[in-house]
This record gives sequence, C-alpha cells and structure tokens, in this order.
Amino acid sequence: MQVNEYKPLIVAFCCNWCSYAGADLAGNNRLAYPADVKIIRVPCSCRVNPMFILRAFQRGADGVIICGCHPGDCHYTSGNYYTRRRMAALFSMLDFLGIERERTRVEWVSAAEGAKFAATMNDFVEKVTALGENKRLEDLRCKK
Amino acid sequence: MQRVGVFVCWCGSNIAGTVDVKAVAEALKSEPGVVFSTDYQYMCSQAGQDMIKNAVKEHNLTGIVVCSCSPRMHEATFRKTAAAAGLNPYMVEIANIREQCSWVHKDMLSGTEKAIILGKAAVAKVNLNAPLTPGESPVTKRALVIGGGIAGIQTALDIADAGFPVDIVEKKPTIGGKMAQLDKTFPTLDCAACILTPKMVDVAQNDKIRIFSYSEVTDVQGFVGNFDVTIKKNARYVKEDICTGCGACVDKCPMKRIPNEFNLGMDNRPAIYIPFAQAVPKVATIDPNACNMLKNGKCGLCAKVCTAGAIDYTQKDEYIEEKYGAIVVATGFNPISMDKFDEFAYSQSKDVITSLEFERLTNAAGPSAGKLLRPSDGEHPHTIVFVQCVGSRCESCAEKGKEYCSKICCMYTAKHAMLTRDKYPDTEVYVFYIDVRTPGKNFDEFYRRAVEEYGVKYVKGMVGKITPEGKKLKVQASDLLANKQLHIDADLVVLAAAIEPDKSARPLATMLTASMDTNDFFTEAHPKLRPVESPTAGVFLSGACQGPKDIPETVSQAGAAASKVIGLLAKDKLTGNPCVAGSNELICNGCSSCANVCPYGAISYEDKEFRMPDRTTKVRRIAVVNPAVCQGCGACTVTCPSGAMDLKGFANLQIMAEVDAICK
Amino acid sequence: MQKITREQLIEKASALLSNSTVSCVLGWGMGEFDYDVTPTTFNSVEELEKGFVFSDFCGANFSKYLVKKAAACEGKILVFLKPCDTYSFNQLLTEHRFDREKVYVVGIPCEGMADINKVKAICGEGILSIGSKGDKMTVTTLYDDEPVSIDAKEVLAERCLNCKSKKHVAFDELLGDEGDVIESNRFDEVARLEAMTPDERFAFWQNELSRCIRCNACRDACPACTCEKCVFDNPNSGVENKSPANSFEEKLFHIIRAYHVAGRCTDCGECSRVCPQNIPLHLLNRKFIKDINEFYGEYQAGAEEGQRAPLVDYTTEDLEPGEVFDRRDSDA
Amino acid sequence: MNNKYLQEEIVRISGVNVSKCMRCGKCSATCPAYDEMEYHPHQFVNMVENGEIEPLLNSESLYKCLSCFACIDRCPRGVQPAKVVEAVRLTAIRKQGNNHLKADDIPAIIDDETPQQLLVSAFRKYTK
Repeated sequence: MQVNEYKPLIVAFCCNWCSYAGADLAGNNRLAYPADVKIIRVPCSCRVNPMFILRAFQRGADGVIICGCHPGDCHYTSGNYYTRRRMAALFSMLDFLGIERERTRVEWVSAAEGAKFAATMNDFVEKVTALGENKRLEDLRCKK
Repeated sequence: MQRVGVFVCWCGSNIAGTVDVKAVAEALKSEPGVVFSTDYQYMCSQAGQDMIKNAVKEHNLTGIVVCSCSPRMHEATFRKTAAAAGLNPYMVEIANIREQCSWVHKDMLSGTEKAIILGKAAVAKVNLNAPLTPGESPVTKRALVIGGGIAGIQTALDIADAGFPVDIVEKKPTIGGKMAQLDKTFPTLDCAACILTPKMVDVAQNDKIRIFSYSEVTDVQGFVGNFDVTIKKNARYVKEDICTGCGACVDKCPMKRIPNEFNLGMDNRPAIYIPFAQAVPKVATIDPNACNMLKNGKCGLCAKVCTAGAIDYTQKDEYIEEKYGAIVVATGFNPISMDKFDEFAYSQSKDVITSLEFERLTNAAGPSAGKLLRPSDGEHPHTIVFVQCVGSRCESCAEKGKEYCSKICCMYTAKHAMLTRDKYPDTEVYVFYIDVRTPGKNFDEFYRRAVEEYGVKYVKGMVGKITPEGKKLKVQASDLLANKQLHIDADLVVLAAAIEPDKSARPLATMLTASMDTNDFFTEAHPKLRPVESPTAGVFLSGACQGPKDIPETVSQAGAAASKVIGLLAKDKLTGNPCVAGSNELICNGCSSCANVCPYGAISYEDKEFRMPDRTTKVRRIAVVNPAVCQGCGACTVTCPSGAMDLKGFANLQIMAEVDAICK
Repeated sequence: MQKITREQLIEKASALLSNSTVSCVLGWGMGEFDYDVTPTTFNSVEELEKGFVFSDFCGANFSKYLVKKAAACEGKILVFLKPCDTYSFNQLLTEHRFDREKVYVVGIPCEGMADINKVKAICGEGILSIGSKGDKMTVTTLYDDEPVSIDAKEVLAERCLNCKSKKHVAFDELLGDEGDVIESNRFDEVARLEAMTPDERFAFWQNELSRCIRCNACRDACPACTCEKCVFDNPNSGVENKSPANSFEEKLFHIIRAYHVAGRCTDCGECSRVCPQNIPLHLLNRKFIKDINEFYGEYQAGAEEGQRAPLVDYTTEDLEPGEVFDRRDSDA
Repeated sequence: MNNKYLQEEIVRISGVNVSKCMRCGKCSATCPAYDEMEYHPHQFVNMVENGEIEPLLNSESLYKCLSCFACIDRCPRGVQPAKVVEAVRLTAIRKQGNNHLKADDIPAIIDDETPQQLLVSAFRKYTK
C-alpha cells in the first residue's frame, strides 16, 4: 500500500430539490463514496455561476461536478435547461484552453436516485484521481 | 464580524460512529468568527436546543452553525431554536455531516477530516449571512382536485366539509374511477358500488364542489396559494345543465357497436352513452369518433328523441381559467398492457383475462350480468387459474413489466378465488403465487379463509406457459414446494396485471413542476414524514398516483391530503421564502437578461433617476424583483453580467466563501 | 484604400449639424501620429474642419461610446458606423444600453482597416506620416529618404481579413454602396486549435495569456463590456482583481470575460485590435460563437434588435454538457 | 477443490448473479425438459447459491438441459438459469482434467453434413 495516496479534491454543487436530496438518500441507504467529495448546496443548478467553478479550480479543486434535477423535472421549471447550455459552453471553453475535460461534469440526479448519486461520485472521483492534481487551472500561490 | 457558535451533534452513534465529534468541535473553534464550539449527543432534542439557546445568550452569538443531519431534516428545527433565542432564523447554517459524511464514509479519519471541512464551509457562509425577513402572499381559498376516483372524491368531500370550495377535474365523462368498476372489496367483501355511489352523490349534491367531467388540466401557472389553472372542458355535444340523464337517446342511437370502455371492451355501447347507471354527472356524452351526425352530418336521431333539447352538435371545447390556492393530484392507476406477455396467451385467447376484466365479469352490472361465464363461448368455467405478479417485480422486462410490487394483487386475487368458490363450489380454483403478501388489517385472515374454508388451491410457483388448445387452456407450471410439474387444463385464466400510474400523470407533473420517480409515480416531499405532499409547495398527492394502494389506504391518504389542503387554505396569508433575488440598482445595467431567464415573470424594469458624483442626474433603467413572485432559483444571478443580481441566503460571496473554505 | 473620403463625411456631418438634425458628431480625431486616431466628439462645423480625420486606421467601434455619449449630448448625436459596428449597435439596443431616439446613424462602407504592426513590419519604426492613394499606402519614416509605397491589402488587419459582413444591420442613412454578409473563414483558426491535443492547446494559451499585463484595454474597448460596474472592479463580486497580482490573468480573467460576453459578442474584434501584447483574444470569443452555432443553431449577435441571446434561452432537446465532447470526437 | 471454490468458479463462468433469484419458479415452469431432470432450473440456481455443487456435477440433469433458453427469456429477474446449467456442465467437463475431444478424433466422426459451428462448440465444450 502506498502511504501518500493521492486524494483529489472534488467540489459538488447540488440543487436543493433533487440532487442534494439524492445525496441525502445515498446517505440514508449508506451507499459509500469517497470523502473527497464536498457538497455545496444551491437552490437550483442554475444558481451555479461559472465563476464559482473557476474559483474552485483556482483554489485547488481537482474536479467540479454540478448535479441538478433531470431536464423537465426542475423544481423551478427551467433552471436546469439554462444550466445545460451554460455548462456546455463553459466546459467546451475549458477544453479549448487545454483543461482536461474529465475534471468537469454535469449529472442529473433525482431525489430518488441515491444509488446514482453514489455511483456518479465514485466514477467521477476515480476519473479525476486518474488525472492527478489539477495544475492547469490552479493558482499555485493560493495553495498552502 | 459575526459571533458564531458551533454545535456538533453526535446523533447518537450515527455521526459519532464515523466522525470524531470532539475533534470537529475543537477544530472549528479557531475558525474566524467562532467564539463558542461544543458537541452534544442529540442537538435536535429539547436539551440540545436549550444548549443552543443558552449559548446564544451567554456568548452573544449572532450566528449559529449546527453540524448535524441534512438541513432537509432539521434546518427548520434549528431555525426555530434560533428564533426562540432572539436571533434571526436565517442566521443558522447546517453542515450536513450525517447523510453526506458519516453515513457514506467508513473511515473515522477521513470522515472527521471531511466533517471539519464541511463545518468550516458552514462557518464561512454564516459569517456572511444577513438577517432575512420573509415576504407574504395571499391565499386563494379554493382547491383543485385532479382526478375523480375514490381518492379525488374523498379529498374533495373532506375539503368541502371544512367549508372551502373545491373543483374536481375528471377526464372521463363520470367520476368514480376504478372503484366504480369493482364488484366487491377486500377484506370485508362489501360491494364497491354500495359504498362508492353514495359518495358520488354527495359530491354531486355538495354546493361547495364543482365537477368538471370530461375535462383536463392544460396549463398551470403560479405558485402555492396562487395557482392559475386552465381547464379544458371537452365538448360532449350534450348540454350538461339541461340533460336529465333519461337515457332515451342512448336507447335510440343506431351506432350500437362501440367497444364499451367501462366494461373494458367486453361488450358494446352506443355512440351516445352514459358510462353506467349511477354515473355522476348523469349526463349523456357523444363519442365524436363514432357518431354519424358529427362525422358526416347524417342521423341526428338523439336530438330528435331528446325532449329536454340537450343535444348540441355544435358544441366546442371550452377553456376555463380559475385560481386555486392548492392542487391535489389524484390521477390514479391503470393495469399495464398484457399484449407483450406472449407466454400467457392474453392476445391469443379471449379466456385469458385480467383481474379488472374479471371484476366486470362478476359484477351484476357487467357484460354477463354478474354470471361468471367464459368470454369466448359464454359457458360456465370449471377450472380457473389465477396467476399473480404478472408484470410486477419484473426487473429484466422493463419494456413490458414493472420492477415494483403492485401491492393490491395478492388480496384481490384471494378475493376473486374465494368469491368464485363461494358462488360456484363446483369450480376448481388454482392461484399461482411467488409470495403471498398480506400485511393489512384482517388481510392474512382473509387469505387463510380462502385456503382453509373455501378450498382455493394455492401453488407456490409462477406459471411458465399457457397454450390455448381447443376449448381448453393448457397451463404449465411448476409446484416448487412439491418439486413437480403441473399441467392443468383450465377453462379460464385470470392474470393479476401489474398496475402503473395513469399516462396523463407525466405531462401533468411537468405542468405542476412536481417531481416523479422513474416509474412515473409522484414523489412525496418526504417518504415518511410528508407522504401526501409533493416537494412542490401547494401540490398534494392522493391515492395511487403516489404508489400502488388499496382502497382503505387510498381513502386515508385522501383524507390526509385534504387536511393538508385545509391547513393551507385556512391561512389568510402565506409567509414566503425570504431567499429571493434582489438587484443592486447602483450597478444594474437594465439589460433584460435576468427577465429573459426568470420562469416566474418576477422581474420588471423601471426608469430611475440617479444623482451622479458630479451632481448631475441620470435616468437609468433598472431591474426590480417582486419578492412575492420570486421563488429563489437564482437563474437571474448567473445571467447578470454586472453581478447586480444576487440571491439572498445563497449570495455570490457566500457560495464563494464555501468554495474557498472547502478548497483551502 | 477607403472608398469614402474625409470630405464626404465632413460634408454629411456639417449638413446634419446645420439643419439641426444632430447637435454633436462622434468621429475620429487626429492623434499624435497618423496611425494613432482617437474617437472624438465634435460640436461644430469648425471643429470638424479642424480635427476630423478619416483613414485606414479608423478601426474603433463607436457603438460602445454611445452608452455614455448619447446621454451626454444635448440633442441627437451623429455616429458613423462601419458594417461590423452596426452589429454591436443592435446588440446594445437589445440590452437597452442607450436611447435609439438620441442617435442618428450614418452607415459608411468599409474596405477593411490597416494594422499598424504590419506596416511597421514592412517599413520599420519611426513612421512620420502615412498617406493613402487607391490600393497603395505611402509611408514616410525617419530613416528612409524616399517614402515607401506598400500594398494596402498586405497590411489589412487580421479581423478584416476574416470580415463577416459588409452589410449594415442598423442605420438612419447610408453613405456609399451597401455590401452583403460575407462567407468568411473566421472559424478556421479556432478549428485549428480544436484539432490540437489538450497539451498543445494548453501550451498555446499559456504562451499567449502569460503576456497579459492586465491593462484592461480589451475590456474597455469591448462593446459588450458596458456594465455600470465591472465585476473585476467590484469588491463584492468575489472576483475583483484590478492589477496582475497573481496568475489570475492566465487562469481566469480572460475566461470570465469571454464567458460574460458569450452569446452577446458580435465578433467585432476590438479586443484583439487594442491589445498591446497582441494576444489573439478574439479566438476565445469566436470559440463561444462557433460552439453556440454548432450546439444551438446559427446565431449572430446583433443581427437584429431584440434577439434572445442563446445563453438566456433553451430548448428541451438541447445537448448535454457531456455530449459536447462526444460530438467533437465523432466529428474528428 | 471445495464447494466455495466451485461455487465461485461457476458464478464466474456463467456471469450470473444467483442472489437475484426471487424463487418464483417461472424457469422451471417454462422448462420443456422438466420431467427429464432430477434437478430443475430453479434448483440449479438455488443450489449454486447455497454452494451445493457436488450433487449437480454428478447429476444427469446436466445433460438433459436443451439450452433452449426459455428460462432466460421468461425469468423476471434476469437471472439466466441456462447459463448456470451451462457453467456447471463446463465445470464437470473441466473437472475431469482431460480432453474429451481431440483434433485427431475429428476425421472419424465428421461428414459433409456436419456444420462447422457444431465442431467449434463441441471443442469449446469438451476440451480443456
């Protein structure tokens, strides 16, 4: 066993109505996923400003995932449709700048999908771990 | 600078088992703004809450961080605690270290580490919290019930009983739903019509209740307390207020060979019809796809015989707009289609029927006037095979079946088997089961009576194959307990088809922005604690639209939903969510981007005069948010280029502070 | 090289001033050098005669100036707009950034503007004057005895080489001949970068963006950046950053800026024109435009007033963010 | 070789999750070879789940299964009993540790009518 195993830092933005509840359900059902995932609760995925994502990367996050209700199920009717466009544009741009595309993801997780939440996080952590530390968008001076 | 108190909950061993709560409390002591930090077994208990209240007084706290279970669980609790201690309730932040930490991580070290980080994020956020006061909105004191089955009927009656007006929207020409089609009800065997039709009459006679039959909801706008609903009244070509329901038109109609939906196509009805004798409203309806007069203008017989003059071939669909304070969904269920279950020969033989068809066959008002006769030749069946779990608990056949247990089939099959043996002791009755599930009052006793007193033969094992051969149905099954293969020559096979939500539920859910699970059952706000509410405020769930249910359960849920509606309508004003958007007029560009993305139309614009630094004045267009209409999604905050638009409670700086705390 | 002349413009402006249609004129004023032209407001015929210039170096997009100037001018303000400027004009109108009633637009044809860096590359430093005749440019420098004659086409600015439209989409009147929307190759460079490996792309942008000195010229010239208060100047925005204190420029400034104007950028190319470090900033904007065109259908910001920008719109069938890459990979 | 090892081997070869079985017996009910078999399809699944492999290995039932896959088609849980039977059959063949079919044997048994696929599947089944 390696002693200094690399642990990625994952920021997950979860909408209050579906995905945050899905994460709670994963907890209720004791579906394990790595502790590297830290969840920030937002009312809707459309509250996630691209600036938050860039900020997370700048401060040392290795991956950022945004979870919202499935398209059509948004508690606010249309929020996740905007998220879908905004993030498609942003992710494509980050890729254009040479940032590894596996570091960003949008996933639709309903309140009933605790298992999907855990599986998504396991998969995302695995993919980001494989990439290693995020050097490209991280501001080294802000890291301790 | 805030004075923050941190309270780490053990939740017994739920949190303390995987998170070193003392270490968390200790680590958070040195966070900016934190002046007090402690831990306790159960923060949500009276003692825990008192601890928080005392600490607020003792340490002059201005903000509270509770590291505990999900905010979806106890945020409201701790907000009340804060309010009781004289703090603004929105000065509380919860770090979710149970559902999203201790319960999903096994290792104490990483669990504790994560709990500390989540705690830090909550502290960072609460440092930027500001006291919030919720706005108020009025309540329209009228309820809408969508679906006129027993669930909708009971809900409407209970709401009307409390003195509030209720509208029922039913897409069929009559209310009554599935229960009206049933013969007897388990486990007491009272006749369904005898207990249902009086309730239908009550609905018709209640002056607080309006019935929109043959109608559907086409649009829902607004929010809790203030829904604007559009109801489409389909043209039935009969003036509802004039028709006396005498039935003369039904007798005279020459188009008599239309499959009768009410009897599941086992007999026919005319083009103008009243679904059944006790229909409410008892008004005829013309089927536009069958009526000669409507199709090609030839006939008009019904208009001639109608002495009341109720027939109106020119009637058009009518749209009604109405305001409601609360909406109850009671869209019910349907048996799934058996067409794809080739092994059971449903599409090959008329004598393979579903349980609902069996109900009609045994019903005195049914196609055979209550005599149990084979649909193919009208002969009395001597060997009847019942197959349970057809399409239920079916994981590998998503394209034709359902993964869940349909819950009601065990009991109605026992009922059918028992009644058959009771009425026709010369018949041999087999029930093939995987499990017999009878959790309900007097349910298991009922099932045992079927076996012990009525001699129904229960066989453990699913039927593998049914082959029609001459007048017989060859049933091949395996008796798993006796470990032998059975070959039965049956006269009639009854399939206990799985049930699924009505197809109209999905588009309705989209209109209501109410969430659904993968099976299209409506999701409840909390599976245990808020089982009759949708997560969408003001939308309530009644009956099988939320999950498979029998009648007693449906009626109790219907009553529960009604009481929730009554509780809502009894209020004159609703306190809104204070976490609404607001625009900083000093830096607003007036560019309209925010109004473009607002799903509620909560943003308007006005020209405002500003004094410039050089003492001149300038008129600028600025955005104004209506806090009563804003629901706080935050779509506008992201689209705003200058960052003028922000969301209270989830402000840009607050979320970024959380990001920073996590990434530090 | 421009077909329209200074005299024609002055004549038009003078006429409009004299008949009181407008009370001031937004035009180009002489700077320190011939190639150093400055946007200037003229209030009288005399001022025009004295200071108004028009040459191959009048690239500035005047639309943005209207946000402040239209309100400041007492009556109507006359503005000369090249075809590409009119797109920005419409976009700003869509965003209610100035009062259309306060502006009188004269659309002028444009043959493409010159890039002084290209001129310098041929003629060297020390340029004293630049004259224009037909397709030729005459450059006099400190070091050459004879003026150097160069082909105007050779020194055309990068953005003009990829000109997307010679058609005015907004105007009150037109001077000269009206052109058409042009099939341009403006996305070729973006496509070339897309075809690179992520490592190559990263290296490319690292090399470009690391030169940024945070002079804010790109933002200040951008007609989509008209915010009352820019997020980078606002301590409450969370991304305030006025000077190059850390690697913020390489990492975030230009991404945030490009994202802020995504769906609103008309691809006028001012950002790259004004960049003293010659960073090809327009490629970031073009990337967004190319993506939006591919994901959600062709969209040209500013083509019409009142259009709904793609990022404040949606359809229920939009592609998923994860499919962005599948799509590109399958194209490749 | 203990039961545990065999059990894991069979689960691995078949790729079947035997714990998904909900004991409905539809596989056996649908099985055309039911009467020929000592152990029926559902019993195969249950016995593998319980680690009772030896009786299966020694049972003639192994060779009565027609591989008609009716059980796979009808199983509501996607358990695929025929694959379990096949895996037990393979285990029985492999267990004996020798090749039941050698390339040299082929010319003697082959004729023009023999389909190529039969030879391929025979090799797969009977050789190690």
